Amino acid sequence: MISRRTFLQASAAGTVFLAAPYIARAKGGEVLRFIPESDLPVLDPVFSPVGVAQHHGYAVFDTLYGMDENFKIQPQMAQGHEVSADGLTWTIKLREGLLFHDGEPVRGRDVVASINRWSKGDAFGQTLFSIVQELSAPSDDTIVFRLKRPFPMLPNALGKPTPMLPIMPERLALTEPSKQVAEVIGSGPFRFVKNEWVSGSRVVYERFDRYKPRSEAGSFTAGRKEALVDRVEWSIIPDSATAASAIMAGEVDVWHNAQPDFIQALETSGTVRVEVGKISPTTILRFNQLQPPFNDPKIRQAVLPAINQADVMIGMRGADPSRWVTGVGFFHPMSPMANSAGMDPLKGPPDLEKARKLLAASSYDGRPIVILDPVDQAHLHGASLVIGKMLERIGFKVDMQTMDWGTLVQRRTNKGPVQQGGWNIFVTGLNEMMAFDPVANIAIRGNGEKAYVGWPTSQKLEDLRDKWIYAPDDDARKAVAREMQATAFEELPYIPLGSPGGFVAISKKVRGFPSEFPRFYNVSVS
Amino acid sequence: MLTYLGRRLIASIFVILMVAIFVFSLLYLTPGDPAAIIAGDQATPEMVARIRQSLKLDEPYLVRFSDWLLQIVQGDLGNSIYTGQPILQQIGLRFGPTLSLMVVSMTLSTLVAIPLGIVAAWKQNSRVDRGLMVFSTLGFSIPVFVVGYLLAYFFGLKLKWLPVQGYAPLSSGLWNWMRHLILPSIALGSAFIGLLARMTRAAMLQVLSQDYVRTAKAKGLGQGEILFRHALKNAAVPITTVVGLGIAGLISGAVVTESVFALPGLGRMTADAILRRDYPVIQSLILLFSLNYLIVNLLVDITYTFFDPRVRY
Amino acid sequence: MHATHEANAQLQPTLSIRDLTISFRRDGIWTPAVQQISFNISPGEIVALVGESGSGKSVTALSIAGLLDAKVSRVEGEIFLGGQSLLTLPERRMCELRGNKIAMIFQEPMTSLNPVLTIGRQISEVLVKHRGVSEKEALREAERLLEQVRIPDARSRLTQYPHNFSGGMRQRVMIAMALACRPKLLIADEPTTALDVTVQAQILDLIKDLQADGDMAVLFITHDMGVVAQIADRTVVMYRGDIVEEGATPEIFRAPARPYTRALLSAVPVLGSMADEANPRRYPIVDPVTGNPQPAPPGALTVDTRSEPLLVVKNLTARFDVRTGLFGRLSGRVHAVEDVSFDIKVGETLSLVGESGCGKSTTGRSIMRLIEPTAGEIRLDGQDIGSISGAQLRDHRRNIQMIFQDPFASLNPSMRIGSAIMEPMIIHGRVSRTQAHDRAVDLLEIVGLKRETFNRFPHEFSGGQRQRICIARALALEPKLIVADESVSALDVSIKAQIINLMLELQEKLGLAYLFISHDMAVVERVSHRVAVMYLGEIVEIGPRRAIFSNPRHPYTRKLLSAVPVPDPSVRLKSSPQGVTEFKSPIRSVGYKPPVREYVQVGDEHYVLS
Amino acid sequence: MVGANDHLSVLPVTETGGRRARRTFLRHSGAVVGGSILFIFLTISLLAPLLWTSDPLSVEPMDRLQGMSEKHWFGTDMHGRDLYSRVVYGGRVSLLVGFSVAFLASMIGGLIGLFAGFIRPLDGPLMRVMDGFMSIPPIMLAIALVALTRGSIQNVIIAISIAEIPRVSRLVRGVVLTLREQPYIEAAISMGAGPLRVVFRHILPNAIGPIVVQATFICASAMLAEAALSFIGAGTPPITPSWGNILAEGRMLWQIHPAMVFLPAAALSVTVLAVNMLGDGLSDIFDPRGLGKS
Repeated sequence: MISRRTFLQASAAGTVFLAAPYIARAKGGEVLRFIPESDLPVLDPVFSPVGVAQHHGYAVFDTLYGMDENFKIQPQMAQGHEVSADGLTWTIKLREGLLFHDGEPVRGRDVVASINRWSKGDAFGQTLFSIVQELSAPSDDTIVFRLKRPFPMLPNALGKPTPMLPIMPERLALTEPSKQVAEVIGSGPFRFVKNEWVSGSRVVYERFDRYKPRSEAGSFTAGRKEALVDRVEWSIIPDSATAASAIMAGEVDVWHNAQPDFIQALETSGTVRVEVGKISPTTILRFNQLQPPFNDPKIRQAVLPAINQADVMIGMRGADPSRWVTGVGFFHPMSPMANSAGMDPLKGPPDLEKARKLLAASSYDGRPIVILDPVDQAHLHGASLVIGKMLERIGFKVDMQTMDWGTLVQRRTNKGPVQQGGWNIFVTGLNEMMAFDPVANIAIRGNGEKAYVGWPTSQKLEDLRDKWIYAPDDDARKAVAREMQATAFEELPYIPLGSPGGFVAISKKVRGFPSEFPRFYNVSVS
Repeated sequence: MLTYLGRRLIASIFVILMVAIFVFSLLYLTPGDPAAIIAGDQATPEMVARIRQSLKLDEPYLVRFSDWLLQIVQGDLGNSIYTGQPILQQIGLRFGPTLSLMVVSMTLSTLVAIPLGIVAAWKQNSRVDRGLMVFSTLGFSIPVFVVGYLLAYFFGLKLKWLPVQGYAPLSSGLWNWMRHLILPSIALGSAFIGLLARMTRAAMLQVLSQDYVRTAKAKGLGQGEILFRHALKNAAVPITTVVGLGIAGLISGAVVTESVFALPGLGRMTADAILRRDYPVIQSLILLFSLNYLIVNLLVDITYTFFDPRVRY
Repeated sequence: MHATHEANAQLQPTLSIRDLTISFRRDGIWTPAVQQISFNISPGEIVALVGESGSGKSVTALSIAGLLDAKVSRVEGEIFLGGQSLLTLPERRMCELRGNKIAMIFQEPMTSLNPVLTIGRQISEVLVKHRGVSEKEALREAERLLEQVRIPDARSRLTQYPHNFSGGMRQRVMIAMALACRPKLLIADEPTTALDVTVQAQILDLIKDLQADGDMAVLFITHDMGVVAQIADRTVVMYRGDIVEEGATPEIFRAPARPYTRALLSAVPVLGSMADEANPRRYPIVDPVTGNPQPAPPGALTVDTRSEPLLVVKNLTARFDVRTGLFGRLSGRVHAVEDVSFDIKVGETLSLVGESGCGKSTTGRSIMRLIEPTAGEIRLDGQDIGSISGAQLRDHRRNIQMIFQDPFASLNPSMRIGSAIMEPMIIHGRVSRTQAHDRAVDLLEIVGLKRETFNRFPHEFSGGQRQRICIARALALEPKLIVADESVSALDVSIKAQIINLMLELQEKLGLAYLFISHDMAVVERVSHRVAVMYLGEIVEIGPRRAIFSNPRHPYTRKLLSAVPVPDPSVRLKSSPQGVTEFKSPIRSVGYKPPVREYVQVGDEHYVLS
Repeated sequence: MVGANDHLSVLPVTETGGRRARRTFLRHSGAVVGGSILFIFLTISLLAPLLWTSDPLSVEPMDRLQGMSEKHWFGTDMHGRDLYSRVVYGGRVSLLVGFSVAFLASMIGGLIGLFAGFIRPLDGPLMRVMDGFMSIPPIMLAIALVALTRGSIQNVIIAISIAEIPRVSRLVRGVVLTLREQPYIEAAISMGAGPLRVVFRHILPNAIGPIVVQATFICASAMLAEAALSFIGAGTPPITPSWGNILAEGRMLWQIHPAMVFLPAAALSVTVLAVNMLGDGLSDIFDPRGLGKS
């Protein structure tokens, strides 16, 4: 029946539950105990762009370039780079003494293989590689890009935070992107402890002693990245009430993306402080632009004046204004690209009268519009309810279809009409870094059927995106961004609904833990 | 005995096969696309398609079913779609908490429920009897997770006697292991105690009305001897049957309890797998639970021979 | 043995009961079951407490041993055991007496022993409790007790469980358990009622022998006057909670003073009383209040000898497979009925008589096709009913109906008795609903019940009344033959007489034929034209009732007749020499070929198995 | 004619079956208490619109998570909906789920049990199928069915019923097997009654007792199952309130806003307790042998 080998493996695994995964606890030394926002199913940040995979990635993998607090790209594993006069050849030299967790030194061909693997899946990578002539590693510590046309944003592509470009040994980087890498071997400050990993429950990292941090001061994903604690233990606690009790009882040190309603209870407990993340996700209202009525821009325009970002934010996070940010355009307020172009309809109170008039004048024939409402995602469910009520107020007939997130993610890929399971509107969130620039923001694209679900088509937006990429300097890029936002407010690929704050509950014993985009280096536990 | 085991084995194989077909077809016919979930919210359509293709999700029903069945027979449960890890190894790691929870809550509830039932039967229709029965029905009527939260709040957070959540394996010290299981076991056991107490009472009442109990009284035996030497042994068969049937119910409770107390057990793993459409994991776990149910009930049937000499296989 | 106990009479009585009153609480109201009864038992004396169900005899016995549930019962008056008042004793002291000074044996041997404890354990625990001996010693004593009650190879039986013992054997174990501590008083509550007549005789002998050794007093509760005559020195007759008569057993039987006693004695079928009667004859009914007897009309000839026999059964065989092993391999067969042949004429009653397990019920159920016979031919009124099936069989069922033993379970509890009687007519759809209704009302009156009870439920009737309803239901389709399977054995003596009279009357008026199945020889003598005696699935002797009863030729028939207790104290059977007869089971190996049997004719239509 | 002078044993003719049942029911205090509490909750749910309730679905983000107030007697939930109205309307769904599961499971389970008990060759395979269903933990089966089909009340009812059917069929089969051996069934057969008539006219009426008793216990456990399903996130859609999903939705906040959890929990627990006590009462009347309690 069961082959002997697997049987032994199973029984071995069976006995393991008695011993191994939890032995480490006895070893002592500072331990940082962390509750992630969700389970970590995927250990390969290239395979899946989901948030937790990126946070895991930054603990275990190092990157060629990093981004500092002012969103400037700084060299990290790279010593520096020289660009040829015609801007077509980039030579990047690596710092010496970089080692992988398996003790092997980091060589040029590892970096080349890692970049190649990343480029197939990442939007910015694909744009970069459309003009790359050749990428080679002439020696162990240098790699050379030969481009078809100048690409000033090259370091930005290699250094942007999400989805990150993890540098891993060549033997792993050769796995094709649609499969997860078999082993988690990086050159970052922490080492992933595989035999203590219990998927859906525990993830454990240990300090990688032979990691060489940079000398400059640490800033976001740039500069010095030093592991100040011996171990980091993620324990996945699906139930927020239990998570809140755990951190208040001191059984856990950090709770990322804490449930906002607990803030008051957490603060009164005296052992925990709660910080609001400055870089927070952006909630958006996404239209299905292949199906009536929202394939008609006039009807999309009719919705815009009725939007009151404050109402949606209250529906998601409650009335306390410190928990969210409004007046959010197509670029996050913290992003250098943020500007006020086309923002007038979102300023001040909503103009329901104007919206009704615009709708009456439009070709809307009164058919019910289907809103996909994910009930198991409390914050998105709250926003959907507010949007539904608002649309009804201005004259739309609304059919709220409730489902769990798994079903929504599948239903929204249906391009068909509403009768065959199609949809019209759904509310979702662009994660922290996505609304920072036109390349990271997949929702602002206008490339029709190939775009993110909703499939808006707008050649103007596509051209502006290329213009932004190849813009020579920051000022040029800011000008293009202003023009892009103005166009977006006309085309309305989506309507930004505000930016709900991300919260992190941190035990008072912990110092240096970032308030957004969790990173475990430069953090100490007293 | 061997012939009986043989016959039960054949019947169990048929049951397991039927469960396999049922679960596989159920998952095959339903909406929800795991690839889309894995790719995450912001994935582009090609990324989803790529993952979908790599997981062979588009092949016809019979092909996938026979592949899977073949794998099962060789003991390879395949890999989880979501995490890519071998399922057998995953089960190995998360087997401990559920087994510990079941064992502790089962012993706890039997140690409480059976004496409760006996006393209630002994003092039938007295205030004690009615009180015990209302108490046990109460335990039966409150949702498990409400009991869980209350226990965690008072004994964990406020009094700090016991940890609020988490699991420590046996290897990290018996008390450390036990400490993490007391509250979840009480929460999970609360539902089962009510049922088992009521069934024990009914079984004991039935036995106490038999002629041989009257004969025992006529021999001058005291209440204790009658209850425990004569009556309980006869009531043992119906009581163990309820324990056997209770296992399936307990596993259900375990799903909720493991969520409330963050125990990394198979119950929570199954619930997550279902919500994430992780087909291979769902199939393997439900098969595992069915196998467990059949084995437990086989053991229960075998214990009948210890209690009742008339039962011969 | 009598001399000694007279002498003891003047001494202090072992048990004396004065003004004992017992009442029960139901839904808050107390109803008396026993009113102010008094009687004594002296050492070495056997007193019979006799009466019908509801007379309070069992309740009295239970109150003496203090086994009544205190919550629902109230016992007033005084009970003295050798001068010590029992009712005032606290429960703890009472426990010390039970099983030690007072011992009890009960009616149902099959359920009175704990199925999950060994016999040795159940006997020794009394000794350990009351004599404080060690477990080992108690077991040795238990072995001696088993030998004393004549159970073969006692040592090996100690470790066995009750289900390995037959009914008779279990009753012997109960007696051994009761006598373990040499009690001063033994209360026997209908100990032999559930046993076959041959086994009953052996148990009664055993009780008499054991009692004769010491000066143990015995209170023997029964409803069978034959048993009373065999065993009791003095008799106390109870009726509805009162003692109507008390006295030495011979006087009671010779000259019953009170009318109820006379009514009771007249309803008891005395073996041999029909010796000079040609046809079955009804019982003389004595009015229990006035006491004047109502003579029974002479037995009319109902048998239609001229026409073809109504039912012909040839070589009927019924065997049940015994399967064990993984795939249910055949490991043996129960030969319940082996090559049985007989026939019944119109208006005739043939009785099948024999001990339990002899195959008489299986024969009856095979003819009714409730079970499928293995072989044999069954013809009713010329038509083969042995092999037809489905709708044809269901249609034929009109001609042959059945009455069952347990009146309480043979009526659908959720159906009013009116519709129960109409049910057969509706099933066959011969008549309209109103016609069925009227016929059902007539049938109610025919069987002696008032028409107003038409819409009542079965649980509102007594055993006797329910059996009448079953008879009415059986008559609904005007059957030609009725199979009566132990139809009166669950009834009290007086009710039994009335049901028998009803059946005989119906035979006279409607020309019914009966296949009367019973283990009670006296009743069989009363009702049958011809009798067939069965043993281990075969008819050992068949012939006219007078021939079988006056000169039985087969040894088993003789043994059966001799074991029947004669309700006449002067005719006391000497104790049967064979001692213990263990019941042989009809299970045979797979290949077993039953020997071909020859019947020898010994008289007019009187055959005996050679 | 033979006079009906068997006065020796004529029992006083007591009241009919119906009155006897009602008398024992009234005497059984547990059943009376249980029955009346259930009746109260039933009327509250039915008369919900008249009991000063507002629209339980109206979302008011502004007054989110408020405590007890004049406008909101029980305060509001995290989407600002009136909690009092939701708890009152919630009874409708919970009781609907409870009773319909009890009905569905008893009907289907009953039929399966009847056929398995009465038709010998069908017994083996049918019972193996039931074993199969019974071996799958009820909540897993329900989660799988609900999460994989669109979440709706009907799907929840079907899912929980499928999980309960094996229990009923096992019980009914047991009852039929014991009733089959009763003489009055053999009497019916010997009268010429066909199998269908025997089953539906003679066996079923006497099996109703244990089935009804079991149905009450299933109704109770179905309501709890619905709450557990909502807790896992696969229960009835939270748009239409039920005690289960109000409880599940509010569970995170119970330390901050206990009303959100304890009011629906109290309502659910008291009703389930009432149904169980009613079940005990019915069991003493219809089913003295306690068959329905499995």
